[in-house]
Amino acid sequence: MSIYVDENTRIVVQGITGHQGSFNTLQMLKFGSKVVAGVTPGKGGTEVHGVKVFNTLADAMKMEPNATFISVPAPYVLDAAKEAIYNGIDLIYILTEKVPYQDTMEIVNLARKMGKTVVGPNGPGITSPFKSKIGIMPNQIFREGNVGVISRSGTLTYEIVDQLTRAGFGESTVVGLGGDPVTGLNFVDVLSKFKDDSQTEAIVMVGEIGGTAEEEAAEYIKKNIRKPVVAYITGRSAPKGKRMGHAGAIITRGKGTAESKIKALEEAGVKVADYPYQVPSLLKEVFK
Amino acid sequence: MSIYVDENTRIVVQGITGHQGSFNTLQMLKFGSKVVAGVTPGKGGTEVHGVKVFNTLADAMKMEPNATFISVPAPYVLDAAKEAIYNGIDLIYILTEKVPYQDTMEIVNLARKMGKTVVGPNGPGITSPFKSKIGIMPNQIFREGNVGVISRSGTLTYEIVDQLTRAGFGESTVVGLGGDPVTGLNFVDVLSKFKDDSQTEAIVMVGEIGGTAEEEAAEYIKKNIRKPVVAYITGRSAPKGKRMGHAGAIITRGKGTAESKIKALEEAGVKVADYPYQVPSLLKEVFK
Amino acid sequence: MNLYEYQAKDLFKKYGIPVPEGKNYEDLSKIDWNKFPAVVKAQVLVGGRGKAGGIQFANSSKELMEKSSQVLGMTIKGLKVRSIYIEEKLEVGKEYYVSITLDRSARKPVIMATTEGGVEIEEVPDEKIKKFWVDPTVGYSNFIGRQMTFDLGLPDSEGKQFQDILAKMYKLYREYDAELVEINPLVITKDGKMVAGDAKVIIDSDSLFRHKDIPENAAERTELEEIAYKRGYSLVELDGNIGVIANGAGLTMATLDALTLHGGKPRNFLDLGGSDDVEKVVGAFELLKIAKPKGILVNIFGGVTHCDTVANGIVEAKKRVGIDVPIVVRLSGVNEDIGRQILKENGIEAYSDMMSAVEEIVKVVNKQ
Amino acid sequence: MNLYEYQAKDLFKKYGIPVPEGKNYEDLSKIDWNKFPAVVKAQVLVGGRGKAGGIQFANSSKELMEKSSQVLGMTIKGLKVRSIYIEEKLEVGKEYYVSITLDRSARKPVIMATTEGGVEIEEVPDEKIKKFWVDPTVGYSNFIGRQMTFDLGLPDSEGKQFQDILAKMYKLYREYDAELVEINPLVITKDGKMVAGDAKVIIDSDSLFRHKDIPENAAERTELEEIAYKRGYSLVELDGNIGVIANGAGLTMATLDALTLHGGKPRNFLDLGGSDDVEKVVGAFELLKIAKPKGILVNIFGGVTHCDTVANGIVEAKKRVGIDVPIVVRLSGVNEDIGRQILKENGIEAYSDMMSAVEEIVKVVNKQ
Repeated sequence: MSIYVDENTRIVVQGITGHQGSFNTLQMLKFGSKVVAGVTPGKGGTEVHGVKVFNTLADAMKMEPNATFISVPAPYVLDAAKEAIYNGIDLIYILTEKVPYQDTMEIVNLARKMGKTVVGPNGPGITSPFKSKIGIMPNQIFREGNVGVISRSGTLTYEIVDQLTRAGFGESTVVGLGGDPVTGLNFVDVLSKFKDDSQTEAIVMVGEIGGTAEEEAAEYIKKNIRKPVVAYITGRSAPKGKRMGHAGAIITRGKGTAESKIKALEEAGVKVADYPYQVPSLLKEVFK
Repeated sequence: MSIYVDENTRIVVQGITGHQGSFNTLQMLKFGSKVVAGVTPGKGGTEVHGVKVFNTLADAMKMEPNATFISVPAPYVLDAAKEAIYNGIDLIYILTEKVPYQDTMEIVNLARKMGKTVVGPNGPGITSPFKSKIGIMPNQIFREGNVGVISRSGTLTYEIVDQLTRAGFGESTVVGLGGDPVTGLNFVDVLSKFKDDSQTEAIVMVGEIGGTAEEEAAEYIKKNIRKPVVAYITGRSAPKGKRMGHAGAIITRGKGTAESKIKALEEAGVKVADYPYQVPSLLKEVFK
Repeated sequence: MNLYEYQAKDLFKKYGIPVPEGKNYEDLSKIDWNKFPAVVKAQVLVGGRGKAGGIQFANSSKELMEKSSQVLGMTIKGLKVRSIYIEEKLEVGKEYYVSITLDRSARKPVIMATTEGGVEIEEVPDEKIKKFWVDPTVGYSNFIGRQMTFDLGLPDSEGKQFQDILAKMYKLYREYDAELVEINPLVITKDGKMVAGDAKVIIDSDSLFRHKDIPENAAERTELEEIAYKRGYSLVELDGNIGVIANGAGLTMATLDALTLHGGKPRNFLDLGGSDDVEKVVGAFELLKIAKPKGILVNIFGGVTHCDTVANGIVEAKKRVGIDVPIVVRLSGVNEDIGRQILKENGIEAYSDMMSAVEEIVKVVNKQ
Repeated sequence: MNLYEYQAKDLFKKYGIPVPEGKNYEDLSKIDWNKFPAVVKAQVLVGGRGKAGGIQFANSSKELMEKSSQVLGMTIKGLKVRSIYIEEKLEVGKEYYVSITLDRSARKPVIMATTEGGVEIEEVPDEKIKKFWVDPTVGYSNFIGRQMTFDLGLPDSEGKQFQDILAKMYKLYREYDAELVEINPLVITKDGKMVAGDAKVIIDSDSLFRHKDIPENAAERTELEEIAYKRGYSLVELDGNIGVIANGAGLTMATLDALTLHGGKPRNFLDLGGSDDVEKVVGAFELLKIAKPKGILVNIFGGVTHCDTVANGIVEAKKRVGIDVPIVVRLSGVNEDIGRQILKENGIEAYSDMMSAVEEIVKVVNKQ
C-alpha cells in the first residue's frame, strides 16, 4: 500500500511542452510513473518523451488519466485546474508557484466539494517509491520502506529523505504540501491517510513557521496516531514579521512561531529534531 | 416507509411571519408535521402558532431542523437558500414563484454538490400522509396508502390526489416538482426513490408540455421501474409557441409536446389517461 | 422576454462583442445614415422577417430612404414594424453559429456552436453541433472556449476571436439573467474578422427587477394579454369561443385539453393562481368580457382558493360586470358545499366533477 | 503588499464604503485643505504611528501647516514619512472593528467583527469577536451580514449600514485579491453614521498581474531587499554577519536556524530557488557583496539545482565579483562529486554534510 499515488496512478501533464513539464515528464517516466498523456493547446498530435500530446484535456481523457500535473504559468492555473475538475480528474497536483491565493482557495474548495484531491501549489508533489511519483522530487534519494514523510518544504524534504535513505530507512510515501498560505493538503489530511496505511510504520513531519497547521497536526496526533512521529520545524531564528521566501512564513500575533509548534508537537509525544540530520537518529530511537 | 419526508422531518420556516409562511405553518402543524422553528429577521423571540421565531437560521439551528420551507419574496430566495445550505439543512423546499431561473440553477447545482435536496421552486411541496408534509397541499385530500404521485403541477395534483382518495386509493408520498424551467427534483429523481420505497406499489405521474423531463422519465421507467405507472399529461391543446402560465410550458422545435411525451410513456408501458378523472380507473386496471 | 435586435446589439457593444456599425430609427425623417452598402432590418420579435421582406439592402441614400419607407410600418406575421435598424453591410466570408441557453434536464447552461451557421439551427445535423455544459457554480473558464475552438476545428486566426466572443457572451448571459444569447450568423468577414451578424437575447422576465436598464417589450403580448398582464393575471388568448377561468396552470391547461377533446374551442387560458379574493374573480370576468366568448367555464379545485370565495366572485361579477353569456361552474374541494349553495341561491347550478361541467359548456355553446 | 491608508481609502471610495473626506499630500506647499477640525495622518506602512506622533489634529490653517510640517518627513520605526493624509475629524460616538482575511486552516475567508473597536484586535477577548467563514465557491450573501448584525447586537439603525459596508468589503476583498481588508475603527459618528475611520488593505502580491491600477509599494523592503527583488531574488536582510546562500526556502531557513543554534549570526536569507544557472549563483554573490558579511556559507542540496552549476558559479563569483571574505560550501545531491572537484581545483574545500559546514563558518567568522 501507499497513499495518494501508486501503480494505478495515470498521469496527464497540463503544460507538457514547457520546460518544467517536459523535464519532469522524463523524470517521472524514469521513476516508473505512468505518464499517459500531455496537454498543450496547439501542440496536439506531437509527442514529448514518447507521451502523446493533446490540444485539450477533454481529448486527453481518452488515455484515461486520473491524476494531473499542472505546470502552467500562475495566471492560468485556475483555468487549468477547472479544466481538470470538469473532466473528473481525481488528483490535481499544481507545481506552479506564485498562484494568487484566492485562486487556490477556489480550486481547493471546489475540489473538496467534488471529492477530489489537490496537492500544492508550489510544492514538490507526492512520491511513493517506486510505484509512482507525481511532482519534481529527485528520483535518486528514495528507497521503498515504511516511513511516511509529510513536508511543507521542497529542498529541505529532499535533504531529510536523503538522510533517511542513507541511514538505511525507506519511505512509504513522501508528500510535499507546498509552501503557499493555502494548499490542497495539510498535515492533518495526510496524517489521517498514513494512519490507515499498512505500509507506513512511522511518520516524519517537516514543518515551518507561519500558520497553525503544525499545532493542529499535534492535536490530531495526540488523539489519533499510534505510530511514532518525528518532526523537524524550521524558522526558529526568523525575526518577527519578516517574510522568509514562503508567503506562509509570516509570523504574526505570537501564533505560528517555531516555539509554539515545537511545544505542541512535543506535548503530543512527537520527537522534535533540532537539526535536519537528527531526524534519522530520533527515528531509530522511536523504532527501538 | 415514504420518501423525502417522514416522522423525522423537522421543519424550519424561513419567512414564517409572512402571510404564506404563517398560514402554511398552521396547516403543516395540523397535518402533523414537526415545524420546529421559524426565521424572520427582527422578529426573533416571538412565536407563530406556537412555533418559536428566530432572527437568523443560525440561531434557529438550535431547534435542530433538517428541512426548510422557504417563503420569502423572489429576489431574496437565493440568499435564503444559501443560508440554508451554509447551515447544513438537508431538504430545501422553495414555495416562492417567479424566482429568476439562474438563481434556481445556482441553488440546485450547489445543493447537489453538497448532497442536499431542493424541492421547487414554485411547487406545492411534498406530502407523506400522515407522517409529514412540507409545502402547501390541502390537508384533507390525502389517505395513507401505496400510490406514489409525482407532478409538475399544483392544483391539478390536488385534483388527481383527491380523485385517487375518493376512489379508495391512498398515497405513500406525493411530490410536487414545481412548474419552473429549473427545479430541484425532476421525474427521474423521484422515480428512483419510489423504485426502492417498499410502501409504494404503484406510481402516478402528472406531466405537462415543455422540456423533456417526461421523455427522460419514460426512458428511466422502461429500464428500471417494475411497479405499474399511470400518467396524465396536460397541454395537448396548447398552441405552439404560446406560454400557458408556467414558464415551463413553452413548446419549441417540435420537442416537449404532449404527443411526444404520451408516445414515449406509452412505449415504456405506462398507461396514459386522457382526462384527470381517468387516473383512478387506469390504476385499478394495472392493480388487477 | 425577447429583446429586439437593436437592443441585443447594444448589449453586445456593452460587453465588447463585435457588431456591425448600426443605428436604430423609429422615424424616417430622423435617418442620418451615410455608410454604404447598408442593410435595413425590420425590428420585430418574430422569426422569418427576411422571407417576409423585412431585410433590404441599399447602396445610396436615395435607395436607403426607399427601402426604409418600405420596411418601417410594414406588418410581419401580424406584428407592425415600429422601428428599423440600419447597419453596415458585412462582406461575408463564412457564417458560424453560437449560442448559450438553458438545458432544463441538465439544469445547466449549454453552449452550442457550429461552423454551419446562417441557417436554422434545427436543420444542422447533431454531430456538427459542438456542445458544452457549464457548471453554473463553477462558471465559465477559458479552457471551454479553447476546447470548442479545437472541437470546431477553427483556424488559429479565428480561435482567439471566438474565445473572446464566447467569454463575453457567457458574461452577458449570466449578468443579464438571459434565457438565450444567440449569434446567428456569426460572420467571418472576407478580411477575417469575426462579427455578430444578428443578435438574439431573451431575458428571464422574472429577473427584470434587477435589470432596470432593460425596458419591458410588450410586443409579444396581444392587446388583451397586455391588459391582463398589467392587472396581474396570467392570460393567454386562443382562437376559440369558450371562456375559461380556472385555478392553477396545470388544472387550467387540463381544462382546455378536456374542452378540446370534447369538441369545444377555448377562447383563452386564465389562471386565477393561488389567490383567495373575490375581486380577483370579478376581475377575471372583466377580462373575459373583453374577450367576448360565447360561454364561460369556471373550473375550481378549492385549496388555497376557497370555493365560496369563487362563488361570491361569480355572483358579484354577474351583477357588476354584466355577463350575458352562459356560465357553467365546477366547484370541488375546500368549502365546495357553501360555494354551491351560494351559486344556487343566485340561480347557478354548479357541478362537482370537472367532466360534467366540460360536457355541459360544450353542449351549451355548440347549440348557439 | 500593504497599501497606504490613502490608497486603501481610495479603494473604499470606489466601492462606496463611507470614509471621511480627505486628501493625500506629498508636499507642504500643495496643501489646500480648509475644513476644520482636521486630522493629519502620517502615511507609513507600520503600526503604532499614533504613539509615535504621526497623527495630529488641527483647528485652523495655521495649525494645520504646523502639524503637517511636523509629520511630513518625520521618521517612524525607521521609515520616513513621505506623504500625509489630511481628513475631516469625525465626531466619534462609538468604535467598532471589522475585517476580512484568510483563515489558512479553514482555507476560507473569515469575517471578524466586534463592537470593541479602536484598540488592537488581539486585546479583545475571543468571545466578543464574531466570526463567519465564507465558502469561497458560494461567496458572500446578505444573510451573512444579517447574522453578524444580530450576533453583534447592533441596533436597527446601524444594522443596514453595517450590512452594506460588509457586502462592499467582501466585494473589494474578492475582486482585488486582498489578503486583508480591515476597518479599525469602524466609527459610528455622534449623528449615527457609520464611517471607516482607518482603512487597511493588503493585496496578494502574486495577484498584481491582474491589478494594474495598484502601484507597487517598495517601502516594506530595505534598500538591499529592493535591489534583490528587482533582480529576481528572494532575499531578507537580518542583523548578523554570516552571509547565507542556499536553495529552497525551507533549507535556507534550516540553515539560518542551525547557524543560530551554533552561535552564529546570519546576515541574510537568500534562496536560489529552483534554478540551475551559473549566473544566478554569481548574482547572489553580488548581492552579498553589498551586504558585507564577515563570511559566506553556501548550502546546497542538489536536485533541480545541480551541484556542479553552483560550484562553477562560486568560482565565477570569486573571479568577477571579488569576494574577499571566507566562503564555506556544502554540496550534496545531484552532481555533488563533480561540484566538489571543481571547487577543489579552485582552492575551496566543500563539505558534504550541512552540520560540518555550519560549524566551520561559525568558527571562521567568530575567530575574526
